[in-house]
Amino acid sequence: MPETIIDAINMALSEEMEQDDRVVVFGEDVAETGGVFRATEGLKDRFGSTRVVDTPLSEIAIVGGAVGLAVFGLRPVAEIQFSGFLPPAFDQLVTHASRMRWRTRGEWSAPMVVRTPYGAGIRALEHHSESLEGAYAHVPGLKVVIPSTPYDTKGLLKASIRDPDPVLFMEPKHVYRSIREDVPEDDYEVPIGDAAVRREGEDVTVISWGAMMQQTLEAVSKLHVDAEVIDLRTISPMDRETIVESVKKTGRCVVVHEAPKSGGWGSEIIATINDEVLMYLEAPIERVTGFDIPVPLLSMEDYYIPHPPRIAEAIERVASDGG
Amino acid sequence: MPETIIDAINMALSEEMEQDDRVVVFGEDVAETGGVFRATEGLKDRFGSTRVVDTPLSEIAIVGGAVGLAVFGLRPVAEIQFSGFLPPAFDQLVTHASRMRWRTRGEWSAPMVVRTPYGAGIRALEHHSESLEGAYAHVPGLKVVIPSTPYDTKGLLKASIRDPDPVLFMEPKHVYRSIREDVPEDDYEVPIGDAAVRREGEDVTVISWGAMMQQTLEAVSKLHVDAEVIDLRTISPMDRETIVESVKKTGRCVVVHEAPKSGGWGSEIIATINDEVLMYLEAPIERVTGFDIPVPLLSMEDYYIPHPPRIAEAIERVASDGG
Amino acid sequence: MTENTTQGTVELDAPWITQNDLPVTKYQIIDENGGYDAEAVPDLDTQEFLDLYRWMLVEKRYAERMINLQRRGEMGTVGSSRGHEASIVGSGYALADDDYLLAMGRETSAMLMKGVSLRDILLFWRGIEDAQKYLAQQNCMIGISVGGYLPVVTGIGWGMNITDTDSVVTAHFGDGATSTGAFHEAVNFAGVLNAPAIFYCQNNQWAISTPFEKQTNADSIAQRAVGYGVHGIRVDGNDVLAVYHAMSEARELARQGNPVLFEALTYRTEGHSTSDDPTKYRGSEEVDQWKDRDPIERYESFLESEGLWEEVDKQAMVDEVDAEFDAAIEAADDYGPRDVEELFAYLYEEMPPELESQLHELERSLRELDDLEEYIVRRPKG
Amino acid sequence: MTENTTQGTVELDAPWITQNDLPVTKYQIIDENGGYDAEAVPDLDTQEFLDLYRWMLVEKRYAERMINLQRRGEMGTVGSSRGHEASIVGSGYALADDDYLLAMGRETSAMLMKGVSLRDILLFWRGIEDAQKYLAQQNCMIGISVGGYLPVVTGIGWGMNITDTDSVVTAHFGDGATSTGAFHEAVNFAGVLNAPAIFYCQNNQWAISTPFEKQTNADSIAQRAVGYGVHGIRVDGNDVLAVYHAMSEARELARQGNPVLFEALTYRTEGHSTSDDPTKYRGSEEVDQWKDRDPIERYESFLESEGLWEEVDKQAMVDEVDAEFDAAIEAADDYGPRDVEELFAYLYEEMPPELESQLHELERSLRELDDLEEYIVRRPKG
Ligand SMILES: Cc1ncc(C[n+]2csc(CCOP(=O)(O)OP(=O)(O)O)c2C)c(N)n1
Ligand SMILES: Cc1ncc(C[n+]2csc(CCOP(=O)(O)OP(=O)(O)O)c2C)c(N)n1
Ligand SMILES: [Mg+2]
Ligand SMILES: [Mg+2]
Repeated sequence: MPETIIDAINMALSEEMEQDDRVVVFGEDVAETGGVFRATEGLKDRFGSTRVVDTPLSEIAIVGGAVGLAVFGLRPVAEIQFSGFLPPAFDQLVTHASRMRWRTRGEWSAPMVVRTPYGAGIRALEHHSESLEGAYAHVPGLKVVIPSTPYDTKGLLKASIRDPDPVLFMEPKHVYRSIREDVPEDDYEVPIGDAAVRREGEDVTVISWGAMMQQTLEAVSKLHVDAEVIDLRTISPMDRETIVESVKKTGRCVVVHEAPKSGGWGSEIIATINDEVLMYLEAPIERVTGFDIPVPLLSMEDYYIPHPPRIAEAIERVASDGG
Repeated sequence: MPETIIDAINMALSEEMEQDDRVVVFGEDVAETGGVFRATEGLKDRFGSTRVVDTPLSEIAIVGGAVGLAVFGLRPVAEIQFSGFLPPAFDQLVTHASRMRWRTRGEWSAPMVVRTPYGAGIRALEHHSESLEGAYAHVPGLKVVIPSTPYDTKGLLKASIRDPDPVLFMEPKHVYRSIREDVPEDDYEVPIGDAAVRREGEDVTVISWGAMMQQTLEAVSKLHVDAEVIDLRTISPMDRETIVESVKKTGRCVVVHEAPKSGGWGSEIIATINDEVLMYLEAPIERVTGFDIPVPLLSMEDYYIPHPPRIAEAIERVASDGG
Repeated sequence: MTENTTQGTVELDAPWITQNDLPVTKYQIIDENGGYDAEAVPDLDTQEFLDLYRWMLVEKRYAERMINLQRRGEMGTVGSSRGHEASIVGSGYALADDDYLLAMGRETSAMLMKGVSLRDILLFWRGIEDAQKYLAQQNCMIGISVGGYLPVVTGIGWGMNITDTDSVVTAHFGDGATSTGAFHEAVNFAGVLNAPAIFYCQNNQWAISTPFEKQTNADSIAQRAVGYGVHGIRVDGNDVLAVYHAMSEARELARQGNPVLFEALTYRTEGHSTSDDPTKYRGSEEVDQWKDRDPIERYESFLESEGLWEEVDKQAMVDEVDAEFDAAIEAADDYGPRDVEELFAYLYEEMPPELESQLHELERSLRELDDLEEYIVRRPKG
Repeated sequence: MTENTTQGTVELDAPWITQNDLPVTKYQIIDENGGYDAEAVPDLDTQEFLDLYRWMLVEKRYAERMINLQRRGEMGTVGSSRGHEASIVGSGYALADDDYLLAMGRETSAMLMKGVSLRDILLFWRGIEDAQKYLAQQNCMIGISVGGYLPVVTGIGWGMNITDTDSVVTAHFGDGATSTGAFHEAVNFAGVLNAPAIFYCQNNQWAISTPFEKQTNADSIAQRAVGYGVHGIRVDGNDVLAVYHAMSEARELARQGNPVLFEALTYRTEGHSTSDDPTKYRGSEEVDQWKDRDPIERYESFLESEGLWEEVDKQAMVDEVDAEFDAAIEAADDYGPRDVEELFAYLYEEMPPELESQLHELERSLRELDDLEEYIVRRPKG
């Protein structure tokens, strides 16, 4: 059976641990149980408990510990159990991970990965459903990567582990097991900073990432609009070129993300288009996003998520807007 | 002599403490010394050490403690000594302050103010110069206010203390003492959520806030462009109407802020203009901002700050852009 | 304090402090075999002794029935409190009406004692936002992010001091929470403030799959109290009388301005939640050993020795509790109707214009987009 | 452990733990009057005893001269280490070349011992980014956000364990830092990991204007060690021999996998920094008392008793140190030239396109906008 995103994470971690004994994996419940989503299953048995470590419930120490390991020459891959539990460690990202190389003029650096499942849709409790990539991507020095497919997940995670700089790797947990595709056993990377064009088209550019790609592609598949669909894959540094080239062609754009609208990364995409190709625009860009509220609890979370009908409507509106 | 922003903070705090004995002021070094910038000078002598409290060096407990006080019916005004030391408490803002009312459906709430000096230009050490308002303003439920003048500082701080919801009050420390104007002793509020038009004009809309207002006004004063200058004052919730009306008139816009460009609040302003008045735009909006790097240390921080010549150049370019 | 010691191969002259310098005993009234010193038994009347028993049955039946509901698909993921009955009930029973209780989710009966209804607990686990409104009305809150609400607890205690309110606030949390920075800042600041706060740790030996020995190298949580200059205690958390009595003292200490770090030693005999398989990380001997120390059975033997057992018609009590549970489920099933407006209405006291337009946009799309309902309403609910 | 105690008006039966249950003594070799037990003196040779003295003079002259530079406007705000000489020198002298030292800024001589040059310390305080490059080359870093770098220290120690590296890492920090959540998580995790980490707290009684009694209700920082299951000690931080000896033991303990929480009790006799006026928050008696306990004078009397003082030509030593300082200032003044590219070049190993275009935009504006220079170059530099 083809692989899931969870499988792909596991493959990437195993392969990197196999090839590079500097790679260490740790976090809450990652070793004995293989993680609450089983992404690290089997790693402890295979690589031993020096390299696969269950930590105390200490997000600050997990992220700060990763910085220290990286400074000391290791290649830490830390897991934060849900992205809603990353804010306690925000300071470690802002104050140390993102600026260790800068602070020491290249003498020390922080090649580290913080993996964390993000987003709504799994019927979990409060704080288990948020998408805060926009806030993290605003921090200079931090790379933010969000895959949407099993193939990309493996290649991007490998690239992130090998990246000389800190990467926040946000995983679309809603589609952890619902998308399957063949993930080669080969050693390949998907480069950080490159968006993918998932579908070529002439009428509208639709940009999304992570769990919303699925919804976006579903919306597009039902429309008679010839949409070009871009999967951003890396939020920061962003592949401005792919966006700009596409909008030059289509003159129209819709951005889809799960995070709250105001100050979300969608606004940076719009600003980029404004900077570079404003005069190509034939209609205002639309954002289909979460709302400026906390993600509702499990009974009503689906009202929050940008589902295909909302996306489809926006694409149609933008495609037909006379400007 | 007319008052400074520091004076205005002190006046607002004294008056509110005088009128409402639920108001308590605390933070590191605020009581005995009156704070490293002397903003709370004299308050302890006047209101006693139950209501003006020096805390341990515990940013998490300062912000979390404020939430608890607010839940219990008090009106806490916490100081974080420099905004670079707010990230350790990010979780308290995201997870508790911003959603206490939402979580309890109005039964509890968090009417609290976190005051903190932000921005570069005072020749301080690492982490003393950052502007991260964009990340905080992206958090639903948090209001973010940034005054630029003594008069507004007093009125906005009073409004923030009386506001039923949590306000992050970021103070432009670079101009703490360099701008003076008469601050009335009257009890007045400057409403949260209202931008101010500092100068009316027909050619270009220039939007800024905080310490950058000064630079912006200086730039405008030297130009022959008839610029309309908007002081945003409240970052979130943003006064979209004032922006939209102005751009409708001018068709051109420049945004000036100190924070890094990518993902900064400037992008949300551009996205708003795109949403509402794109077709009025005669030229791309320009952003004159800090760069996507940490603020340089004191010897080179001025290379980072958007100084009037950079602002002026952008305004001229936008004003004369044929589209 | 050790002098001229060796540690491994290191010879030491300096007076190193280790945790051996601070003996920590476990406070107990009823021992594992049901024996007890009559002198030590708290001064409760018959009704109160029976109350404690009934509440433990409530907690147990609640846990069993929640798991059943979850298995039938009528409930999202739920955690079980099996094993913690004495620790939850003994601590809750010592609280007064006006006290605040900020919990981590495993403290159902303690919240019920404070006036929360069972229906609202069910609403909580079904992810119905109103639940925490009703909890808050009874001075309760559940904080899902582990440890993060402890500074809020300190703040509430601080507020009680400022306003001269004669109540206490307790934070209930697990051993895992004690490794968070928030725990540290909260307890330390409470110490400085002399806040009437009780930090009540149910040390059930596990944080999901992480055993206490990997949570910290310290032998107990209670010993941390010295590091904050607060009162600390380690109590047998499976002995409801010891918990109740120590908690009553804790409450008095707190009222007098002495914050307390309370460690109740207990054990989670089932999985962390219905999505957890504990056999992955712990052996059955350990679990069986703790099942032998079942808090309810231990208390039953106490009641027998005291001649109170004959007052208990256990089956009738269980039936009564089950009937309450049935009623609560029915009430929870009937809860509603609900509206998307509530998702927006409570973020601020007054809705900002942008939020209002987002709400209208959502309402419009629900009205106008026929297939949107498919995605929202027809998806299975937790 | 107390039994049947009373606290205020509260009668207590349960075995409450308070900090009185853990006596913490202050380790000292040379007492305040210069007396000492010859047996306790560490086994150093004459040169080493003199080295300690010389380093303390370096630290003292450094502090004095920095303040002078600052007053003359040739330096930004600086902090003074006056009073901390024994604590800084004794701890630094026990470290080996490969050890890591993550400091808070008051530890100049300890960093110099690790090979950092005085020039680079001056560059640091002048806000010249390259300074931390040279520090890092000697395994040193200064972390300005208080406490936040302690988890990084734990990580470095963890890395030493994983790679079987026979070194230790120390975090130097103040009493204020011990109230941060980062401190707690770092020390606790180090305990679990058996990391070769020394958490070295210079408890100088003040965090800017906040006295130790308001920082925590605990009587010492050392007593927190029990709460983490690590080794703890409280040392007279004005006694260079006690600090050195205990730090040497700490280093051995750490190498054997026993992390250490080390509290050196000392005092900052001047302001927190050149922008601080300490008379606002503390009386002169307190300060005078501590000036009487001056670590350098105390050590001088030890050297006299040992007959080593005659080996010291103090004025020559001071002159030598001053000459070094003069040379360092000259080198710092000459440092450069610098370029805006360095502000962008070191954020990532490879500069992303957007950052590159921002750099080019800055370079262009510097070239093309005549008056920009006014705003940048001509503004007074710290
Ligand atoms: C800050 C944070 N990190 C991680 C989690 C995920 N999580 C939920 S419960 C739990 C373990 C809690 O253990 P403990 O505090 O001992 O409480 P117990 O479940 O044993 O009662 C974890 C890691 C969380 N909710 N919050
Ligand atoms: C996280 C953080 N909060 C606040 C500050 C501002 N600040 C700088 S030094 C200091 C006091 C530090 O006291 P302590 O840790 O005792 O060290 P000392 O200066 O006494 O050596 C404060 C509050 C900071 N640098 N970092
Ligand atoms: Mg537990
Ligand atoms: Mg200090």
